[in-house]
Amino acid sequence: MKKSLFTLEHARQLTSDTYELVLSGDTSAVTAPGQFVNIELPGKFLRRPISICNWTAGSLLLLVKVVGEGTHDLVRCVPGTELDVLSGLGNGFDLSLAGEHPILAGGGIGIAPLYGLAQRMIEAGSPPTVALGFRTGADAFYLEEFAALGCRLLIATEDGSLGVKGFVTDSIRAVPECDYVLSCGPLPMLKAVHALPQLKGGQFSFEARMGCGFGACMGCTVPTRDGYKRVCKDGPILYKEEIVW
Amino acid sequence: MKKSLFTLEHARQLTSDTYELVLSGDTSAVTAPGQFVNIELPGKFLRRPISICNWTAGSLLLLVKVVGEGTHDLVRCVPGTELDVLSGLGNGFDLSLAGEHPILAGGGIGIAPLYGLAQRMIEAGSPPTVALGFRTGADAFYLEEFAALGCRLLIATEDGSLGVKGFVTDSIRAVPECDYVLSCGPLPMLKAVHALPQLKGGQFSFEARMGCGFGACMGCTVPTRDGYKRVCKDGPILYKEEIVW
Amino acid sequence: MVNLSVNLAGVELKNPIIPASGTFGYGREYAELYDLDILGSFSWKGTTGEPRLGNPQPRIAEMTGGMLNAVGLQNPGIDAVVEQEVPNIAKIFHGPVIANVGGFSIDEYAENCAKLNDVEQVKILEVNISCPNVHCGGKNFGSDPRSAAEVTKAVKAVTKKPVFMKLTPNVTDIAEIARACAGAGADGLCLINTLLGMRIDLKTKRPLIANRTGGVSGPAVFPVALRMVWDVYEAVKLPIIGCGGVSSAEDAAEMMLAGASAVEVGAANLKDPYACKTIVENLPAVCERLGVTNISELTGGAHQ
Amino acid sequence: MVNLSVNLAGVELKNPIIPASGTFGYGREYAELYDLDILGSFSWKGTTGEPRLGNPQPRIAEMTGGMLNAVGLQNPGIDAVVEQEVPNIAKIFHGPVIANVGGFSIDEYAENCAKLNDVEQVKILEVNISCPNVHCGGKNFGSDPRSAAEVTKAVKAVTKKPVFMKLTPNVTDIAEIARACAGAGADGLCLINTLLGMRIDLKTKRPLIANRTGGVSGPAVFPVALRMVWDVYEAVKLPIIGCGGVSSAEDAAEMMLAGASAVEVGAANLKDPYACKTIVENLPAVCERLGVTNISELTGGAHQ
Ligand SMILES: Cc1cc2nc3c(=O)[nH]c(=O)nc-3n(C[C@H](O)[C@H](O)[C@H](O)COP(=O)(O)OP(=O)(O)OC[C@H]3O[C@@H](n4cnc5c(N)ncnc54)[C@H](O)[C@@H]3O)c2cc1C
Ligand SMILES: Cc1cc2nc3c(=O)[nH]c(=O)nc-3n(C[C@H](O)[C@H](O)[C@H](O)COP(=O)(O)OP(=O)(O)OC[C@H]3O[C@@H](n4cnc5c(N)ncnc54)[C@H](O)[C@@H]3O)c2cc1C
Ligand SMILES: Cc1cc2nc3c(=O)[nH]c(=O)nc-3n(C[C@H](O)[C@H](O)[C@H](O)COP(=O)(O)O)c2cc1C
Ligand SMILES: Cc1cc2nc3c(=O)[nH]c(=O)nc-3n(C[C@H](O)[C@H](O)[C@H](O)COP(=O)(O)O)c2cc1C
Ligand code: FES
Ligand code: FES
Repeated sequence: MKKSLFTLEHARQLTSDTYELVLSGDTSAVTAPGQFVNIELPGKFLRRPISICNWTAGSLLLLVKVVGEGTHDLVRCVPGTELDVLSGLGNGFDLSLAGEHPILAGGGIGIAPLYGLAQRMIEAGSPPTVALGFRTGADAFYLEEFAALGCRLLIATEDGSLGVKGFVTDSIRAVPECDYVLSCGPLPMLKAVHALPQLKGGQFSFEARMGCGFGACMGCTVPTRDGYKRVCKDGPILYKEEIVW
Repeated sequence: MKKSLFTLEHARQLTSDTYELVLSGDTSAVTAPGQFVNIELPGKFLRRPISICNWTAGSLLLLVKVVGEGTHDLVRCVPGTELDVLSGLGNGFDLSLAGEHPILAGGGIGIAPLYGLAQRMIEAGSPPTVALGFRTGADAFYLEEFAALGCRLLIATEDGSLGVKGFVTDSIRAVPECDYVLSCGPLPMLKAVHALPQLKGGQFSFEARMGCGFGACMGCTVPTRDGYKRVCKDGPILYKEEIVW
Repeated sequence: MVNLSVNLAGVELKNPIIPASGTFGYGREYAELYDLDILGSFSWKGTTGEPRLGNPQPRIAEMTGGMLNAVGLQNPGIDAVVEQEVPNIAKIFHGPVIANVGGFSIDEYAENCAKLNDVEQVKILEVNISCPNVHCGGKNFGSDPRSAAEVTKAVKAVTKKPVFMKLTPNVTDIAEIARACAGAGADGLCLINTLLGMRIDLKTKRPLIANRTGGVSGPAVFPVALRMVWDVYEAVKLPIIGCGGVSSAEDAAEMMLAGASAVEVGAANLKDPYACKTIVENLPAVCERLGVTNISELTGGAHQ
Repeated sequence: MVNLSVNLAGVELKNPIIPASGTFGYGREYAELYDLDILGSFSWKGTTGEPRLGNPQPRIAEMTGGMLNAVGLQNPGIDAVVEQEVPNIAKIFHGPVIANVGGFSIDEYAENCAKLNDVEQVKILEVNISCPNVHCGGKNFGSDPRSAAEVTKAVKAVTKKPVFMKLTPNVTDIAEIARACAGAGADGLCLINTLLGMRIDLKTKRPLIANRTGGVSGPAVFPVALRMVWDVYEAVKLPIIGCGGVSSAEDAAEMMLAGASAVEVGAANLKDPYACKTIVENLPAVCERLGVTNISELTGGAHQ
């Protein structure tokens, strides 16, 4: 973990409520896709946890969905704004466990950490299948970016306005050879993905309201088969075997 | 009183701790020199009261001395910053009472409202004598601006490094024909000026910690010979006769 | 169309938003800014039997998320209010007025309230029992269930208007005080008054507020106020006016879900003189988001 | 050169800054960030007899100027702490440790404290009496002078280490509780624990925190904490650890002027993991501005 100032370089609106932010700063603490940053915002006491969508030596890519005041303020920062950021938080995905037929399964804003993950899996020589789910076509984003990575891309929307009609789980069922999932999205989606019988294993990224984000306050702990774990420090990625719903 | 957004146009450092700010916005609520504005600052619950140094149809001139976090933040705003301002607060000086030999007496940051006052008295055909006091020469500011108005200017510094050595009261004593004072400055100065035997009358601008700044909370009231008065609404200018120390 | 009207012990308010006592004077300053008739009601400055000059300066201090005040109940006294302010209120506000009444003895509370019997506009008495009891070593009436009940009874004996007891949060068990007031005949409760706090001036190394302590209000107290409204809602079956830190229509809705039938807005008016107006204007949209067509459905909606 | 050292009931701290219980775990996370030996002490996470899983999610909510938590005393239990955490603390911190101890009965408090008798590093016991008494309808020990005194007495009987009772602010008269603890032999007091608060989630219309209520901490509680430190300083002649909303060296100085001999920093660590380090670094300059060469001169400096 590192506490340092990042500078907002640019913000781009992707959908009615979702934005892409590029920040520049010291990313040396970031070690794995699936980690997150915790961002201080003026006038807010608690920091806001946001997944690292992707990163380079000097920059961070974030995708942010506006749900309340904090995210509202964040996406409206003007280029040049300095942000106090704790970077490199959480365990991140473990690529080495993904096997030969991994699938990345993301729903809504949960697709964010899967982007950097996909890129690194491709670089590591094991390109994943990527299944993305949205409520409707107008909510979809980052399809071109994922496609440009060169992954097999499966899109599902609840209303069928884009890709197949249905849920991410329907996409996954259509590729029964995929037996290991790396997933991030809303809780009902994670739960449905977790229950798919074709999966031998998987890694699931969880959310929790956080006091600190670096393991000190026990604000975020959840029960697992291996005892209580801190979503912020022992997670946000939990493993299929250990998850209790 | 008017609540509206002002835009910071420029900030200029005058001394080690004192700044000149120019704001643009709707000044229609400003009716007299000696009135003040109450400025909202991000992260601060209470607004910060600042005297109107001068104003035009579309702009406000403020002089701000950094004493705490609020004033620190205010002078560091970048041009373009929008500020939520209550403008045209307080009674202001009454020029019509100043007689033939008025003197304006200001100490430190208290000289701010005297500038717009001097200009308006000159425009009204009764140029005042202006006596300004500072701790030391390095603290002095706005001398050229006052001089450019064309007033008789008397400067005193406590250490004699600029003008006469001594206090504003010493300057005033040196012009015994001045029998009416309009004054703003630290409390001990106001008290000393108030006690000068040569004065037939005068107006004194007071400070108080304010809850609202527009007369609603009774946070700022002080005793006067005419009962308790609200510094923010019935003041900040109190008259020689009514003041109790 | 959302119906914003609420009912407080038989008194109909066109909406639940009420400027809190001490932050709205007797309405004069705000009437210069907007039409007060958009408000559900307003609670006038705490009024005592004798005129009071209040505490010495400074009376105000700042803190993160709020402020401290030690105004000390400065007010012109009940007779002057009836003679000078009430006729002016008639000109600027035509809805039901809440009369906030202070006192330093049980008799004073009763006398002050009795003097309002013939004041038509005053539809609700709000009895501030955060005042020190001069006959009891200066202990606040509101910090002891017995004296809270005594004040309630004394006031009820002299008035036919609904009596809302305004509770202090500086107690171990607010529900106990609420029950005592209910048992003594209160028609409703208003909570909370300010939390007791203090700041020290690092420049003088002395308490910043001349009175030493001051009352904390503003957003910083909102969760404490909300919790107390919840507890009191569970404890008694009286209408509650929720107060403490409310600054937005969302806050007002949260307060109502906790159990408030109406909501007072205090310190927020001082920071933004249009706060109550803005809240009233935003309430319909918040109700729509929450899926209610009658705002009164929100009251207590978060219980069970 | 400013002398920052302070003395807490005979225990010398190199400076008055102490991370508060529950915001610093057992030191592990912060030891990765900075050398803990710059701290005066640290108060470890509230430790109970049995391991505790704590409350369901969510446990955290935000508010203006602070936060609410309902962690529910999640901790591995006193035995595991002695076996696993104490040896690790030996590696990362070499100053005096404050052991924060919780309990749900008087016996449990005493047993837990007794188990620390042979733990050399623990120089002070900080007994958190904001816990519900399971034998007494869940009423907090700290909200009643008698049970506060009983816990004090029981703990004092089993330990030679200085005992600091950590008081809850959710009481009518904190000085009364302080006097009860002092009378029962407490060596010092720590205040305040969190204020009881609550938030409601407008999306679900249910309490945001699964436990319904949570403890309010952060800058929003600072003036309340300061006032209570002042009151307790006037009421008893024991050293006080001031706690509540401290976020800067200036806040720490203000707390000491109100009567604190040392200062705990809680929620500020969560927002800024380097908060305590920064405060320690800024203390000398603040002391110089205040004109003191021994920081301990600040203690109680604002009283007459
Ligand atoms: C590990 C992790 C990774 C995340 N990654 C992303 C991401 O890449 N992009 C994105 O848009 N969002 C992400 N989120 C969710 C994001 O943190 C919340 O949407 C955000 O905190 C909401 O703040 P707000 O002020 O807008 O909303 P408010 O509801 O006003 O926030 C109030 C409080 O609740 C907390 N909170 C509200 N919703 C959540 C939530 N879902 N999870 C955790 N805390 C919450 C806030 O942090 C704040 O403390 C992530 C959350 C976690 C835990
Ligand atoms: C009518 C009036 C006119 C003023 N005109 C000017 C001016 O033209 N230029 C200028 O530099 N200053 C002026 N001041 C003083 C200015 O308001 C304070 O210096 C400023 O509020 C300090 O804020 P802070 O956050 O920097 O200090 P802090 O000490 O951190 O402020 C804490 C709180 O105390 C209040 N406060 C602190 N000092 C004062 C003070 N002297 N008067 C009133 N409230 C205070 C603040 O407003 C805030 O609420 C004026 C004050 C008044 C009442
Ligand atoms: C400046 C000021 C003066 C107040 N005067 C009174 C009063 O006279 N009577 C009263 O019952 N409450 C008084 N209060 C308390 C408020 O009515 C309200 O209960 C409290 O401030 C909490 O609400 P808030 O957080 O919205 O301000 C006063 C509050 C402030 C800030
Ligand atoms: C997340 C969290 C957990 C806490 N856990 C404990 C605890 O276990 N024992 C205890 O005595 N106090 C606990 N506290 C209270 C703090 O030690 C402190 O008394 C309180 O938060 C006020 O200080 P602050 O405003 O600086 O946070 C906890 C506070 C927080 C925020
Ligand atoms: S948020 Fe503090 S431990 Fe996870
Ligand atoms: S500051 Fe509120 S009445 Fe003057």
